[in-house]
Amino acid sequence: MSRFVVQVLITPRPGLLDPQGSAIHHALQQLDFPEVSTVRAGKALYLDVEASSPDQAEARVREMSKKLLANPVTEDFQVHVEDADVTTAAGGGK
Amino acid sequence: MSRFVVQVLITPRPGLLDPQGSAIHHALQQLDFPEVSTVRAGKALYLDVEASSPDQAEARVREMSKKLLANPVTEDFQVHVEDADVTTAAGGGK
Amino acid sequence: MKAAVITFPGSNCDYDCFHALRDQVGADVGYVWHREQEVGDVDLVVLPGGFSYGDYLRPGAIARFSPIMESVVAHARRGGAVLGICNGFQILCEVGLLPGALLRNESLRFVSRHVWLRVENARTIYTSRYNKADLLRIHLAHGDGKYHADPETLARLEGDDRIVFRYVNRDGTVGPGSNPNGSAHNIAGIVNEAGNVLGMMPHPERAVDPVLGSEHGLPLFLSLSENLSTAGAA
Amino acid sequence: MSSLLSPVSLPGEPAITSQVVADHGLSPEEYDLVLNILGREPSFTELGIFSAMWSEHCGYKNSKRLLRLLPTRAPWVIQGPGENAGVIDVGEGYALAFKIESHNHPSAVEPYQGAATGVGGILRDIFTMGARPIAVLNSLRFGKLDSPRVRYLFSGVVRGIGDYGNCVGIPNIGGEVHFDEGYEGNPIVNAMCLGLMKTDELMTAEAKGVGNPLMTVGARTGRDGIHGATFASEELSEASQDKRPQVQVGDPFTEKLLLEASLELIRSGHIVGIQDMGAAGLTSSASEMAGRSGNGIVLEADRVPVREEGMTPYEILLSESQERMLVVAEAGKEEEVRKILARWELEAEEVGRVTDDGRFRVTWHGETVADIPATPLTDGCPTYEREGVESEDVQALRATDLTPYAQLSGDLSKTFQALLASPNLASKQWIYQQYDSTVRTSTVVPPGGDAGVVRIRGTRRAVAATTDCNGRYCYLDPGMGARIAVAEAARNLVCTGALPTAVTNNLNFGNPLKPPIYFQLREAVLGMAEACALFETPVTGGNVSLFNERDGKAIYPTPVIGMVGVVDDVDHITGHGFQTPGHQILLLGDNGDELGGSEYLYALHGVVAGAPPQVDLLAERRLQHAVLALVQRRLLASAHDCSEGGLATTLAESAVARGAGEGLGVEITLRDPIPAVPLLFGETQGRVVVSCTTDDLDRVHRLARSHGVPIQELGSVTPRAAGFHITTPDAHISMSLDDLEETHFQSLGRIMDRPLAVNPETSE
Ligand SMILES: Nc1ncnc2c1ncn2[C@@H]1O[C@H](COP(=O)(O)OP(=O)(O)O)[C@@H](O)[C@H]1O
Ligand SMILES: [Mg+2]
Repeated sequence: MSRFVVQVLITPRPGLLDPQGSAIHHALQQLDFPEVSTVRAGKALYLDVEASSPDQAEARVREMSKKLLANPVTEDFQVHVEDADVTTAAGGGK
Repeated sequence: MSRFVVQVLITPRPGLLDPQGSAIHHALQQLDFPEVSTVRAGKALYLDVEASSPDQAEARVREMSKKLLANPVTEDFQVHVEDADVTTAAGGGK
Repeated sequence: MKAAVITFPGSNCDYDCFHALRDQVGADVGYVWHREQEVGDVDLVVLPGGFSYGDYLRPGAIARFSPIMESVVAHARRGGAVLGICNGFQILCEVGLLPGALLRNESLRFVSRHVWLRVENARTIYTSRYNKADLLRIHLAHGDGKYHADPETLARLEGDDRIVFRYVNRDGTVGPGSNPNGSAHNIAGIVNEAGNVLGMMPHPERAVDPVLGSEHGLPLFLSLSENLSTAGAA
Repeated sequence: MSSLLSPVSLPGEPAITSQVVADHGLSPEEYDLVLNILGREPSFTELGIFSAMWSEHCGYKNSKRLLRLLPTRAPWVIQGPGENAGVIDVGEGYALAFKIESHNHPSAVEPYQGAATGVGGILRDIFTMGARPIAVLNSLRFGKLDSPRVRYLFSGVVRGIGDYGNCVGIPNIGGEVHFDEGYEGNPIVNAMCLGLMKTDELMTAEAKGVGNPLMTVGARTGRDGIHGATFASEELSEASQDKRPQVQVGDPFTEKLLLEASLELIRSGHIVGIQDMGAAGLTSSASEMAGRSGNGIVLEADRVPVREEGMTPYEILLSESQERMLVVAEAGKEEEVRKILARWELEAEEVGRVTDDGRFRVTWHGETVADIPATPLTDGCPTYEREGVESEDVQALRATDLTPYAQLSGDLSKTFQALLASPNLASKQWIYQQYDSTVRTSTVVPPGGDAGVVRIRGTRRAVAATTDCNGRYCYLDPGMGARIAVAEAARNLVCTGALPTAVTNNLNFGNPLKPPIYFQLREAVLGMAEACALFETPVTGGNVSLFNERDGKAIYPTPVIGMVGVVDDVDHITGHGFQTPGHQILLLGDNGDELGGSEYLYALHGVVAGAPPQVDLLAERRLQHAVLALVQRRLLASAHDCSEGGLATTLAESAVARGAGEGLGVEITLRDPIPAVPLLFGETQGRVVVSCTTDDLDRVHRLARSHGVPIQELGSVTPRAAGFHITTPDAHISMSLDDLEETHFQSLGRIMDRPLAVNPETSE
């Protein structure tokens, strides 16, 4: 068994209203960042997972995402197995 | 000028308590995913940006992040320039 | 006392602050829309509670860039009084007039109930009508009220007596059950170094009339009116 | 010119087959009616329009005939049923708009967004009348909380209601919630809103003034909730999952801007009509505005601002995207209207105009895609009187012999504590502490009392509101259950010092095509009509939510009563909690030997059986007058109506009302020759527990008797340390205040703080 850091990216389903994204977009316009045409706001989760292989880690986290992490009615999710160091940088650890 | 999709990952500063992450972790334990040892919860933003080059896109979005998107007191951020198709999958669009 | 209540899109306690100031302490008060450039010649600027820009991204993060904020910051730097309540407190931290940040409540739930506050510093322009250690029963209502700052900042706040209100139990003690949102050091309200900018999460404007169940917030507005009217204007 | 040609389906739109008609929820007979009205085959867009307007949700097919039986008139009624909300005169130049609305189906699919958008919709119904929302309430039903799925639904709904109302800044002043298998899989989410205006500020939703422009205001139109109205009129089943419309996402921030902008528009005099785009979106708002005025409307669907590419007129007309309004402006004032909206950072687009031909016409890039006579569309929906027969199982349940359950067994104090811990009786503070209840600084009685009370700033007056319904009573006897719901609501109001004034209601039922369900619907409406007439509380509006079934199992019949009342003087407002040791505790009304349908039977024996308590409406009326007279003479320290959980529970609620750590003791002796269990826990109606000083005792007795209301002394309020004691001829209950408070205040939270709440879509 070894330890993996798995990233789950959760985004509102395409077509669903994303008020948060629109508000951020609006604010960026006000702040003179006219080059931004759309903003979508989602969640990023980082899980430290024990697994026998990257594939197993990914499979398990997909299960978790289906069951709990993402709301199938309103959200899509993507799972990426990263190597530990990367995400510690991104804020892993207690 | 061409169009880039830029991903901004915002995570709570290491050392900062992350009640949301702990709550998710706790729930995963209950659902029998004992292999998870930590969960960190952050935000993922996707920006459609006009820029002359990937580097320029990244530089501008870093500026936006410093100024607005992340709170320096409590959050770290990472900026990745992605290629359009990837993120449309991740929920790009109006 | 002349006062300006700033209305951001999504503010919803502007009306309450207006009435507390006008009806309870007879202040000469007006609303100022966030798009305006000037707070004008006033003694007090109030950043009211609510959900400016829906609290999207982070509470106060977007409002802090509203056109009016430059003038609010200038007013503060001139030593003018700025009172930020709830969302107003969050905006003050985002704009850097107060240190630290307000994070999601520890419970991860919105909390709306009466809490007990202990007056820690009765020597500010906001609290001169109170006595140190007075206990106040005041309503709070927020989802992001957990005060956070780095250890150095917290030490400075403690050392310089800048923690004005602390959450306590009914008996005035800090202890289990006294902290409604997980705030560091049970902090409910702080002032800046100069003491002219106060940020607090609970709502004193909701405790100014017996019919509302508490008058414990009234002295805060009376203190201001007393201390600021003498300061010239109106 | 092109509009003279008869409407066409667009390339890519399906041909109208009997299957397509059926998918649109229209019966063959109804479709024939459509053919008659049009004198030709409908275009695809027209079919969508009829399907939405003639759905149960918009057309009230199965309920209209019954609703006509409700009393709707009184001198103080300014606006009865038919508008976005009812309006009554509350004195001193003020009018109160109020209405209740259901969002059951959306909440079953996505609890957070479903409940949130439910609040958004009811707020818009109120402020489009010209009234500023001053309070919200909510009436909720869920299955048992043992199930993680139910906890997921419940916590999501509460968060959704809270986040939306808190953000817009409208205080929550009350509501109700019940947990019972009867609602497994079919949660009930009803939201009620009260709004205040000057009587002359009333606005209606009519398309007046031929030539006036129609403008859409607020959010852009997406593919959200297409066919939501039809969807809300069908049973949930695996099959309906794929037919499921895209979830509507609420944006309370935009709603707040829309609220301020709409009130400013109405005051400005630049507009003649305004309506929320609710169920069936642009279709219902436009055609109803046309229908009400007798005028016609032409819509240029291609001019409606959209959020997604490639939207068809069919989708644009049926979209239920939130935070949108349809406004009829004064011709020539378009610019002023735009200016006001721009200040609130909102979009407005001119999308059509009022015509004189009485037709509802829709064009798409110049081509006519719909051309329908407005009145037949809005009022021509066929209405049905179905066959109603009571189910024999229910008759049997009602006849159940309850004597075995009435026997005393074990330590009665423990039994009582277990009863108090039931989530149906325990404090609901876990819920309402997630709702801002004091914003707008006018809340006098927040959630937790018998009814919520909000003052009218600048006057001595206040308005009170409550929602009530016991679905278990209604299941066992719909007529009696509905009468009790009205009686309890009125009792809750008078206890706070308000005169019951008017009613809005939400009829939540199963599939009315089934005779036992139609029986429930009919009996409930008849019962409500009788009680409302007798109490002089006319019904000024409401909402009907049918087909609340999952895989053939219907919810308990749940006719939720939302009642409002007027307080003449804020000084009269009385709480439900005991105030001071030494005060006397009295009972107005008589105890009874009725255990049927009680929480005691359900919580401790898992039984829903027997006849519900029998309510004597005339006795209730006398009781209401007596309580109000006592309160208005300031003779009472507290008044609390006796409902679920019976007399013992009511006494406990009054004892702990001041909050954990501040409760007071009580010493009670009951002498009625009634077995302890029904005496303590039975839910006999027409009772109110009051307290007063010994000095006032005689006056209280005299006043009660002069109203012909039975009154007896139960005991007195004692110091906290003395504890909580009730003695009956054959039993005794004793508890410490600490235990009482822990049980009352913590029980619901303890269940909900179990972290695990799993997504209904993916659990098990
Ligand atoms: N869903 C809810 N939202 C807000 N307040 C609620 C809710 N459910 C119950 N309450 C409040 O809890 C108190 C007790 O509710 P209930 O037992 O129905 O009172 P009653 O039996 O007097 O009608 C009331 O003040 C009610 O307003
Ligand atoms: Mg009730």
